[in-house]
Amino acid sequence: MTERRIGVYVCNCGTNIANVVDCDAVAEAAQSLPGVAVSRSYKYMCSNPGQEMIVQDIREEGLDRVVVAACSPRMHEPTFRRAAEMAGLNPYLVQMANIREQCSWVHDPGETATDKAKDLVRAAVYRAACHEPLERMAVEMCPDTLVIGGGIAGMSAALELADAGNRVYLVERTASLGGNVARVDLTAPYLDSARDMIVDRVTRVVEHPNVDVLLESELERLDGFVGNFKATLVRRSSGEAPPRQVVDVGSVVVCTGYKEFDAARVTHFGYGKLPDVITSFEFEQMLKQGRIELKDGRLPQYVAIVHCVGSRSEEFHGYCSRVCCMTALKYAHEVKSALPKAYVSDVYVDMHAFGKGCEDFYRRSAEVKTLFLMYGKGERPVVRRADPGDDCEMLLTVDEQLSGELIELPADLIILMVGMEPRDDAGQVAHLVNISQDKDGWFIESHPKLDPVATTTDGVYIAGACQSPKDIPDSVAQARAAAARILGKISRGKLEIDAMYAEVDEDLCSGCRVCNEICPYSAIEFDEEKRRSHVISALCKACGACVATCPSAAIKARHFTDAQIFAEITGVLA
Amino acid sequence: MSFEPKIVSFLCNWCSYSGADLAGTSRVHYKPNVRVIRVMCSARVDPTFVVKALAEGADGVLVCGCHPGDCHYSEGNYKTMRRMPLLKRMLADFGIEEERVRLEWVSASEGTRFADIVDDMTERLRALGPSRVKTALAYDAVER
Amino acid sequence: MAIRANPKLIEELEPYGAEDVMKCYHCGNCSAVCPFSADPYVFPRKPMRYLQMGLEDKLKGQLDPWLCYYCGECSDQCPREAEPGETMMSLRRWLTSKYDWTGISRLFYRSWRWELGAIVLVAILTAIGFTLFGMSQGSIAHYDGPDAFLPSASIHIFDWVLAGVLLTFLLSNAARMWWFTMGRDKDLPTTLGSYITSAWMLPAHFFTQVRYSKCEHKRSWATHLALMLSYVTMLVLIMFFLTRMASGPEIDWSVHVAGYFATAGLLLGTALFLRNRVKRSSAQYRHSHESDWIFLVLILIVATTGILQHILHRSGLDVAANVAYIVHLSLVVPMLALEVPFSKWSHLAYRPLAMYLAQVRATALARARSGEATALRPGAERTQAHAA
Amino acid sequence: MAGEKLQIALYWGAACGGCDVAVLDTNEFILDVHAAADIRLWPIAVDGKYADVEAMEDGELDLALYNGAVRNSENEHIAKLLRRKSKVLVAFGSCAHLGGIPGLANLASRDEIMNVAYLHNPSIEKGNTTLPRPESGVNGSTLTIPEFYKRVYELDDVVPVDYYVPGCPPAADRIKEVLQAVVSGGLPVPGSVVGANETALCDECPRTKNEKKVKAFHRPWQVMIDPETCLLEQGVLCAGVATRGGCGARCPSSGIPCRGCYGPLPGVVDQGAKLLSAVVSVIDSNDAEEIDRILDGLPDFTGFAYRFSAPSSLLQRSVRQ
Repeated sequence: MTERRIGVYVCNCGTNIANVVDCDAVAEAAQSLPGVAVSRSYKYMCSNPGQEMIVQDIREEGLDRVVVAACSPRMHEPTFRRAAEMAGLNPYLVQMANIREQCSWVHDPGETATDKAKDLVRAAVYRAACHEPLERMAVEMCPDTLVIGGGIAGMSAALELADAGNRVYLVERTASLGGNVARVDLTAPYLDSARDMIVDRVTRVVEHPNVDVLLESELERLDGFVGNFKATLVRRSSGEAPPRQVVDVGSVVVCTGYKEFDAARVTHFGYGKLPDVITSFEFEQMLKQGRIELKDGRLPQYVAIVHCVGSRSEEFHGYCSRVCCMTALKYAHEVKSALPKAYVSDVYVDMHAFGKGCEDFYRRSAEVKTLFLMYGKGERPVVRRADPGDDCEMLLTVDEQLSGELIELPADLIILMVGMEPRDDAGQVAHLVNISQDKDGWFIESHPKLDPVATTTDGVYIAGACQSPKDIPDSVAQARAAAARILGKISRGKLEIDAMYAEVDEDLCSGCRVCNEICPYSAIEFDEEKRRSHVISALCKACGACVATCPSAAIKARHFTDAQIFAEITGVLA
Repeated sequence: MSFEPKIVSFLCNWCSYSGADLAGTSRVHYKPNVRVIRVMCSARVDPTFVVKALAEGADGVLVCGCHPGDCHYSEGNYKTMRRMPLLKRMLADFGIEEERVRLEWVSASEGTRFADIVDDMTERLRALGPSRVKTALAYDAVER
Repeated sequence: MAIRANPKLIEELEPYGAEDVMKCYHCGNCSAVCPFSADPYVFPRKPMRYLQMGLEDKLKGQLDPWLCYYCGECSDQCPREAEPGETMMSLRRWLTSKYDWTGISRLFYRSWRWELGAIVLVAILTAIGFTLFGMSQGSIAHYDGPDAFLPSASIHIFDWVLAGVLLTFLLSNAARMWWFTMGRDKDLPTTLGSYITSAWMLPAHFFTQVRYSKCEHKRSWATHLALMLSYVTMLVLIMFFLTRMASGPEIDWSVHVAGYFATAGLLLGTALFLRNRVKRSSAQYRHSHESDWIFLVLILIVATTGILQHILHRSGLDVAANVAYIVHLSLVVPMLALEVPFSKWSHLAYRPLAMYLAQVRATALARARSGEATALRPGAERTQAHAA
Repeated sequence: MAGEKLQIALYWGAACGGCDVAVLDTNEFILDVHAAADIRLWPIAVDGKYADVEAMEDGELDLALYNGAVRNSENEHIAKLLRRKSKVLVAFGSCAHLGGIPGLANLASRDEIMNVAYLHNPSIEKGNTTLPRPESGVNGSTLTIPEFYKRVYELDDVVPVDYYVPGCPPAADRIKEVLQAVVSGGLPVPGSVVGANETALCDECPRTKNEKKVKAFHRPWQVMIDPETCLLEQGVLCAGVATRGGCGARCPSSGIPCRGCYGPLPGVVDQGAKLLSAVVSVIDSNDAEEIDRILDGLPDFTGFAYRFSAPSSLLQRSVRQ
């Protein structure tokens, strides 16, 4: 091996790293490592001057490998790869050492942290010496898109894409479009009609020449990779041999929404036992029918709305379902306008009124004399039947936090604001399209702040409440953002896919076929004639399972080769 | 000075490495004894890596992947789950203590869990003392 | 044991002026800015909460509204325009009606027509009564002397009888106040000793309104105090020196000088308050209940007719002076008979009483907690409010 | 030295003798060898003494085939001697190449071995506690025997080795090829493994291979082995996937799973670890307990995986105390 010329750059990240790790000492130690030609410490490597420094060194010092000791590669690896590319160096010749997230931010200042940083830099230098230049693959981008779910998010994404002239397959499991929004009467905080909103969308989607609406259908299988998926769609409604069709799509938008929390899981509200304890969706139904009444047909005098049913509790879901607070206020308004003489109580844990117009809506709800009662998180308001002499049907016992009093609240109608939870089959959907779920079952976005519509699988996007509880504007915004991302890709026509994939050295392969079963993407094919296995690189997602398994060391994980990892092991332990 | 074990940790890119990054962004402190090597999936962790790390002086090897069922590559972690028990049996035959090799599931949201695991493992290895492998092999090379 | 909430109570309070209380979302700013809010009397937030939830019994037992002088700072600071100051004011009105066992107070506060009607009725009856009485006693041509139309000795007797009746009402209501706030609370370890040792607070607060002086606006306190002292001076003059006041036509400087000062105080005080209320100059004047107007206007015209009568008498226009006297009396009587026990006037008694009872109560509570009663120690208010 | 006969030596270290027999298994080819070469040392077949070798010039020998591991001081001494005297030193057979079967002793300590062999063996006379010692006094003089090392080494642990011929024993045909290459000067670059394939045994194994999924492992005698299909697919532990071919798949062809004697494939640093990775990958279970149960069907997996390569593996020996 000819002598490498490796450049090492130790980022101070302002004081984020430098306050804990002696960056100059790390750079100095790196200087003496084999093949290191340049070693510098600098305030902000990711800044323009920082990147410029790398570019200049590559050009002037003839560097052939670059090691940046800075933040997590998940943060800035693309940045430094681009810098290398600008200087004409293959981007895969860059290696990062994570001395911020996994060193300076988690350790106390001093020698130990500096020693660890030195170890990590040494490992990166050893590894970088083993790096090979890699070329990315260019593939065609199919302009058609599969949208899963015909709710407000799915329809919004579909329209955005179709309006731009692209074909969209909109798959909806039920017999009608509209999703959960179609079950709602008015919307908070402006009290617009949800029906008007939905009807307009549905009409446009159905009549759109570029949208294929497939009702009572599901995605059965998704093969392929970004730009080149093959989706098997199946129509469930028709009997034994459901018709299948396979469509080519370039992108997938998952908009499968949510389901409401099952109020029967909470026993202390008497749901299912007391006739006039109903869920928010049952109340929406009542509102849509235009009459708020008790089961026996009388009008309620006292209406109690209970927040956070299934949400923000250790017992059920720890998260906030986000829309219930404003929906509850909407109910207060709707009850007051339908029954001006009714007394509305709003029993909440916290009032979350963070959306546009929501704080004002909350104020207006107070002005219509809604009685707000606060119960403690983890407390359980209990509902019981009222006594014969009472002027109400039920009594709700609340340990009221703002007064410190244990009170009994009269109620004739109790509305439980049931939270959102992932659909039962969210796990299957995640598996089908290969995306992840968080601990609650919501789909995980690529980055919680900077990339909230993409997923860890290229070409698969998420929008709406399948990602986390969301209101209508947020769902629509996310759907259209996903569409914008896809349109961007479509407009470029070709896609570059990562140069990281596994490849089989057929000279070393014995055709033992141990790897065949290992690949979750069926990317490994066995050639019966040659009696050799090989990897279809476009299908490979570079997990490296086959590489670790191959007893002949015949499969190479590009950019994660045995040699590179061995070098890293040696590096951290040297 | 007390013995400070060196732990080599293989973390899968999607869950555990992100989890370790989250420990960082959340400033959850843990013992500085761990050295992380990023792999795309815990299934990439060839038993050879573990053995090599031990042979080159690691006092412990920590392999972390996504929780079963949550693998970014849908079932990579199951492969790891099959590999590690047999590897541990094998290492026991080479006289390497059970505690030195550990497989844990750490999701991208479990920064604190990662920190706890590192702290716990560090404590256990401190109690166990240094690994004899590297010194034994160095000794064998000169002393028959 | 759970207390029954009553969402309807707020509707009952609305006629008393508590119109905005439901807007409150309990940020607690009001209690934080109030110079008097300190453990165990944290207000206005807590009474507002009780009111929102309709905890009538709790409210009835509260002294807190009386501890407020309505400086208006809380209403100024309220982010929700829930008018905590006005809510406290409304609660005082409501409490007044609760203390009053006759139900008249409730009637007046809920309907200004009733109040005004009652005043007019009593005025007419008084006018008729005194005219008939005067005609039976002497001649309208004589203001004083043996032939006096309304001999001061008789009026004096009438005054004392009226005072006796009023006092009976007021004391019985005050007793009810004590019962609601102190007496019925069996768990409160009050001692006779603490009632005695704190008794100085009654006259102290009555005559100085020292707590009001702790409020931000010193002028309000000064005006309020001046008006009150003028009124009391006039009361003393009438109750004890009526004969000398009515003698003449020479001016008896030994009594009249005090009368002039008191009259000036009454005129100036009511004029100032009326001006503030008309102009809604600050928070405490923004909301004026009908009872507030009636109260001020009544004092103003009583004072004016008093002056008129005095001038006419000194000018030797006895007939005119007698007519003015009748008019004066026909306003004084409803003012005293209706306002003192049943309406706004009563706060003259309830507030110092509340201060006193609050001290006794705080001492008892502190004993219960084996701590020291500090809540109402003079000068402790600011520091405590800040510490809270 | 064109036209002159090759000067060769064959030696056995810690070995069973099978490698020597394997040389003889080349049958009549051995006569060609004899015709082309002078066999200067071959303790099993030719009358040559250590002293004769010591008397040689350095580099006098053209080729030395060393079979057997290095277990004692004699093995090491001769290995060094042959290295000095020989132009080309070949680690011949699994033991010299990787440590071989004697190398399994590295999973135990010297004391354990001595205990079993000399103190607690059923054939030991009761009360006899004699242990071999490098030096013992007999009738006033000192008797020496080689020192038994603490562990087993493969040949290249003690001397630089030019070529490796794997196999336990190396297949006769491959021995022929190697010797012919020596004669013809067709040897590859020093350090290479010769007489073996670059691909795994499976490549030459006649059994058909499919995708592999097993729920249980079996010892060969526990099941009726299908003669046509891959043994691993049948749940019979076979080291073939992780072992160089070159033997002609002798074992699997006769219904016996490969035992791994040809050692790791090029690019593999630890045969046992790689075999482990391959073997577990055929387990068809995602349940930790079931996996554990299935693994119970692999008794002494370490002994199997490192049957021939423990001393040359990354861990080399047990560090148990």
